[in-house]
Amino acid sequence: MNFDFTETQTMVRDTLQRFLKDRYDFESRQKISRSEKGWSPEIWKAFAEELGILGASFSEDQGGLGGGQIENMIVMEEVGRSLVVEPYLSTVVIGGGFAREYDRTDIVEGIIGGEMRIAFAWAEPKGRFDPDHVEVTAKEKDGGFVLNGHKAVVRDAPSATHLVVTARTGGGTTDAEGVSLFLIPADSAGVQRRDYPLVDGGIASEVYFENAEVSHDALLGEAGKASATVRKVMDEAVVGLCAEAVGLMQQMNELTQSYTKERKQFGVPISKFQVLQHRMVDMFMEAEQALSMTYMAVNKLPDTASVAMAKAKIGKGITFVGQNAVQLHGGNGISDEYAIGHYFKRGTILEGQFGTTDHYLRRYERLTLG
Amino acid sequence: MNFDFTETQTMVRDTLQRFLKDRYDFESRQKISRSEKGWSPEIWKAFAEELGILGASFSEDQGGLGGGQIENMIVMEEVGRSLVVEPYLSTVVIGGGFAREYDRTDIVEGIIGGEMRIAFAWAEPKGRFDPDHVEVTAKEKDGGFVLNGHKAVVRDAPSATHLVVTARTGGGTTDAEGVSLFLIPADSAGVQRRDYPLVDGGIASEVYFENAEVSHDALLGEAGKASATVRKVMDEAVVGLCAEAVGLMQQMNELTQSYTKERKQFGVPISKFQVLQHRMVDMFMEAEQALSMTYMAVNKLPDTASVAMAKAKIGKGITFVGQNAVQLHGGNGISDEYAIGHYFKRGTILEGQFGTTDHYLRRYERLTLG
Amino acid sequence: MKMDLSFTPEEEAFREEVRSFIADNYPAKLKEVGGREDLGKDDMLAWHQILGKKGWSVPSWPKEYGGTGWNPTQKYIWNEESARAETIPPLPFGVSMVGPVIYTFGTPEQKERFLPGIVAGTTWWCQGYSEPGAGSDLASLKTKAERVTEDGKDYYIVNGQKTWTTLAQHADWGFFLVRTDPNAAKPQEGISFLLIDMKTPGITVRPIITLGGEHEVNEVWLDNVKVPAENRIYEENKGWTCAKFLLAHERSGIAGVARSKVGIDRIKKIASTELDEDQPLIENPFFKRKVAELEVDLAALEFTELRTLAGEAAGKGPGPESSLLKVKGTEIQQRIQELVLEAVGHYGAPYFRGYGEGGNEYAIGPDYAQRAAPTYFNGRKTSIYGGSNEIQRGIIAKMVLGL
Amino acid sequence: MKMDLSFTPEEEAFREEVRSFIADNYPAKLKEVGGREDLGKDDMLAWHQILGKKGWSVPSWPKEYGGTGWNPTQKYIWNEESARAETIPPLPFGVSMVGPVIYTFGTPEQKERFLPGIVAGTTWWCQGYSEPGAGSDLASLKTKAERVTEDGKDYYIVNGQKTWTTLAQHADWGFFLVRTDPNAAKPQEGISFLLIDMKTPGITVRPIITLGGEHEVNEVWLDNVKVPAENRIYEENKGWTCAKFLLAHERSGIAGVARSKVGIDRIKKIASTELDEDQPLIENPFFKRKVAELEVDLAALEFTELRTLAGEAAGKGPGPESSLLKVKGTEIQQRIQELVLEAVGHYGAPYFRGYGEGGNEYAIGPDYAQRAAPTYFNGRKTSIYGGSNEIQRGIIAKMVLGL
Repeated sequence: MNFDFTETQTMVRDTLQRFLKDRYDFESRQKISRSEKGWSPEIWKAFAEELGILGASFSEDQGGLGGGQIENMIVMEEVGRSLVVEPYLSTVVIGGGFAREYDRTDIVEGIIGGEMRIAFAWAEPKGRFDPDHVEVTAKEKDGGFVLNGHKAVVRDAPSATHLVVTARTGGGTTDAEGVSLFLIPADSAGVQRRDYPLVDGGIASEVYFENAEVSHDALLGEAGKASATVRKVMDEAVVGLCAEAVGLMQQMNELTQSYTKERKQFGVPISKFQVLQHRMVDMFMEAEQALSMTYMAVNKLPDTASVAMAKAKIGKGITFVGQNAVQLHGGNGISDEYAIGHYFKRGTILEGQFGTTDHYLRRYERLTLG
Repeated sequence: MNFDFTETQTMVRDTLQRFLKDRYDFESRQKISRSEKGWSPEIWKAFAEELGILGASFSEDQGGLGGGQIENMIVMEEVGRSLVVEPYLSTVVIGGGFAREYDRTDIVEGIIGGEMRIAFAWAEPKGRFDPDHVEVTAKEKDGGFVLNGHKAVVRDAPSATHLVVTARTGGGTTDAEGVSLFLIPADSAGVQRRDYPLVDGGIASEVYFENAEVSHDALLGEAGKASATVRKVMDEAVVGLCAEAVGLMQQMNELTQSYTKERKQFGVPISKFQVLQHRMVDMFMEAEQALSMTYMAVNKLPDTASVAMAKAKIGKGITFVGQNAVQLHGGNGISDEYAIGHYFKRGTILEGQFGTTDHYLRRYERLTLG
Repeated sequence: MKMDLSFTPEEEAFREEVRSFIADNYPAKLKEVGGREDLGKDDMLAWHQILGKKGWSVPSWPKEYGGTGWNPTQKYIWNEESARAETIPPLPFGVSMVGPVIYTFGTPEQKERFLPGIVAGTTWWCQGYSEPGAGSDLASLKTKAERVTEDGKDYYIVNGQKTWTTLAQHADWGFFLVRTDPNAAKPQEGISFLLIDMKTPGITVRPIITLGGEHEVNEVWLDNVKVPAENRIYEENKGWTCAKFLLAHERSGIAGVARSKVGIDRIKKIASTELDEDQPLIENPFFKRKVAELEVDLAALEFTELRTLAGEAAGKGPGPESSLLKVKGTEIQQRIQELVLEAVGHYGAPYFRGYGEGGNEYAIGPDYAQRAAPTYFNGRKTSIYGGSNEIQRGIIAKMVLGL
Repeated sequence: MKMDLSFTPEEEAFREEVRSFIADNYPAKLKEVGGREDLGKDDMLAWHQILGKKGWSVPSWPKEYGGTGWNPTQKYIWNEESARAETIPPLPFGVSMVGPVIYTFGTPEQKERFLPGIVAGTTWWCQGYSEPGAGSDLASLKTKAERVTEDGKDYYIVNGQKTWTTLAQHADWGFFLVRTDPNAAKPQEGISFLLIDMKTPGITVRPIITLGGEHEVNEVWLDNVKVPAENRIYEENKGWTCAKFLLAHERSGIAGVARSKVGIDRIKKIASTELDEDQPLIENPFFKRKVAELEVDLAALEFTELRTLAGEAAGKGPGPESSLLKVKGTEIQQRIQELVLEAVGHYGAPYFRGYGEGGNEYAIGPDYAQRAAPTYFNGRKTSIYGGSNEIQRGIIAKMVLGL
């Protein structure tokens, strides 16, 4: 049993931390997030070229640095710590995950080079957190497929060059059987996007398919058989979110500890008030446990019960940490000027991404308690 | 809308408080609870004769003082505050409740006089909190009934002169239809008791019916139709428990506040530590809300949803108050010598009496949220 | 009189009267907008002005100043019906804050000058209490007021900065705590309570944008602001008396019970529409449990408030017990906001900028989802403002439990 | 080396070895009793003595004093297998408390004299720390030891009272914190760490009965107890160094993860037997949810402990971070006890006095219900003893967060 990082892993982390410290402080992040695009092509280019981190999680066979999910975890923790809005999760963890599953070196190359950015269109207005709830249809036509339907809140779609889309080629609305997966250029004919910002600083789109004709090559894997792979890659994405949450929680704790040491009321720093001290201890303990759960989940992949446990624990923890970080910042906690509120907002949305705490507890229960 | 007590009600409370202060301090209570009987006939006699409180909740028609459930609430709050082990709930609230429902002035008279003490045998080993789960059978024979079966943890049975027993005269194990109610002398032939003390200082019995023959007069109301009445009287009992919980919580809070003001650590009374202060504030708020819920429930009787709400809120509250009262007493909190632990134990058992917090929340949900 | 928590026929009739009045008179325009954010100043005052004409704008005030003379039950019914109709309540800064200070501590001239505008809803007030360095520790405030005499008239020259000043961007007048004696023995001494015309030169109001994206609060800078001494309420250097009075006053409705009831009903409606595993979300036992627990806790709060009101009616002034109402009330409001956000699922994430200028063209997802996240974010303020919940617990510890 | 939280084949083989050893050697008699309460002194030492012979009684000690030299993973496996088999663990007072103090601070003579009895499980130790006035504030202890010389030999004459002394009724020896310099500048200075033979005249042990009805803790009165000065560990007046070391030491297993896993399994078994609305209780979604939440929280604790152990193996000493393990570990244990009590329903209430003398003739209700309430009651101690959870949070606040 071993918790250590390899030298390469440590290097990835250190390099990325240094980079983000220099080029992605809170002000810069706000500027990027509030820019018209809502993300920074320069930063993404730097990820690809200066840092080379986009390849950290791919095998050497596929042109990567020989890493895997631990590398994704390391990057995602920094994504959280610096509130990075660029689409690492969507492109590398999820897009790259599908590329790995379907052994598509061409996609991996595109990702590593930075020229391919992917958004994962799975959720639907009535499906909530069930990836098998797929009403978007893909009908075979002339050797290709025609897609119709509506995908909800597709994170990072506005910056994506390609979409990975779940669509139904058979079966009933919520059947696992019949779910197919397509990789299509974001600008394909018949694909309409409505882009918008998210409350957590990210960007997303509603994506509408209106007789969107795609070639047979767009199909990933076998038609109708994508459900298990989708769940597997989603689990990897959830571990990425857990790591992001760790970064968020640690940073919220640091910000809160510094703030309370500075802020004086009644003649003393408010960090001297025992009630606030114990609150910060509870926040610290949540962050520690979140880190432990992330280590557990990443190591036990593809064990889906461990992922469910981790997401449930971390979802609860980040809500606690976020709410109390804001509370301890007083009025400044709800001011748009202070970083803390933006961490809180990202943490809030993260808690519900791919499924709420309740959703993952139920999932865990079904998997292990019958 | 009016929260005031009548003069008579205030008198009942004041008299009882004075009496318990004089004759039922913690030492005396422990002596009584640990005596061979486990209760005090002298105290019961004083309740009946000196204080006359056993009649406070009965109408004047039935020989009482003209009161009702508010009087029961007032008495039960003092029962809680002084950890009274005598069977007011079993005899007056429950036994008296059935007497009221079935208009049995003879029972009321027996209760008021102090010579009749009643235990309510409803629970069964496999029935948990469902009063309609009745496996004890009552078969008609020679114009009377023959009872067979086993009732679990019948509180106050060792001190009872009579038992009120649910038994099935028809229907399946958990049907409401077919539940009948009998009032029988505790020493009836064929009724075996195994008496034992309870962890909260009370007493109870396992009651076994082995071809216990009872006369037709023993039947309360109509055969097979008792379910609704049982639930109604149980709700009244639950309100009584809520009031008892209020007394327990208020007393635990007082004991804890005094203790922390006296107890010094690090050179100051521990009541000066902010974390403990806020804990005691939360305990105080639970007690206040418990009182409010008890007022609500008693006033809205027979509204069973209100009773369920009250029991749920109070069950959670008393657990919080009890656990923290012990915690703040430190080692002394778990010492048998200190009163606080005995309040905690009574509160713990009370939380599960007639149904846990979870049970009553589910009940509330079914009644109001479908 | 016997304990009886039901309503009398007279009280039920009163409820009918209130309900009809609201139904008949609440401005149609206000019904159509979702949040206060989309309203202009006139819109926000419209209902207050209607109530002013009816004589119902300041129910808790003494009758001589325009109060209704309602008993606690009537006020409770009024709150409940107002919440049920989702009316925009009159702004508290005049009605619940400075008004009672003026009629309690003001001179006859001050009462005559300021109270009618509050009753009628024609003067917009704001509160100049918090400062960047003085939040929970309000008594450490630094804004100073120096007394000068000019042409035989006394003035205060006020300099300093206030913050978290709610809706100051619309305010006609503000009530400010300022330090008039920097050498006082204790920080609470040497503070005075001033009414300041917000159009006075030297006042700058700068927006603070909050987490939900709203401009609701402001910084207020005071640069040599000249305030006639006659605008001081109560004695010089005794303003803390007014401040304490204000903090303890007007607890009726502080718990927000009636509005929280409406909030829970809203959750139930949303959760009957939203699907979870192809069932209405409300059928998810854990979601249902959260709703049930909210209802239970709200009932506990409601009857605690009713007990407090009954105590007030019986002559017990609003005491530190009311801190309980603030703490539990805000906790419940925040849980409701959190549960709405949970209910709306994915559509909680899109940032909807509102229908006004710079807003999105049209909303994303269901209507009820649009403001779920901003409301939750912004709602964190309720446990911070008005004496944080930690401060409230401190008050109970000290004033009620004597710890 | 890459992060890898799975077990190596060697580690799996070790697990097999441990499991077989326990299965083959754990005394049959001990398997049959439910709780420690029903065991005599010899019974409680039996397994310790078997482990002593095997060389496994003090896994965390340095090898030279009898330790096993196991790495953290092996210790983890050992704890897990011991818990799975529900063995009675060696008493901590010798193994985890005074032993490490002696081998760290003791003289060669002291090591030789005292360590073998701990390893072999032949000496029963107790801990004389707390006093009636010194609980969380241990440094305020008053028991005093005056140094005297008699016949050329140095002694301490000890007077005072200790309390909450666990299982002192069986103890051969005790380790005591006593005040040797009443005039020291700080309360922590002037304290010495003494080993005292519990048969010395002047020692009186009086039972304290706890909420579950158990006699587990005691008051220990010391009346002119004469202790040879050679029984003092480390320097005079420097006993606080030993006390601090002891508090921070031996965190392996403090979280109680392995035993809590067994506890949760027990809950599942009980809840599969108990009926609720004619279904197994475990089918009640809310009960199931509580079990799931316990499992989630326990996993978080387990991997936090493993991280801590890995840090220790990498040379980081057991630090204040381990306060987290104590806090979360005890919270989980208490929740398990609470959930068992909830599960057993009505049969949690009967007071079962045990099978021994004065016990009931036979048990009431199912076997698993008998000790549910006493265990829960008694379990409240875990968040109080050994530095209350409030004290632990204070340690983290100060030592880890630097607040």
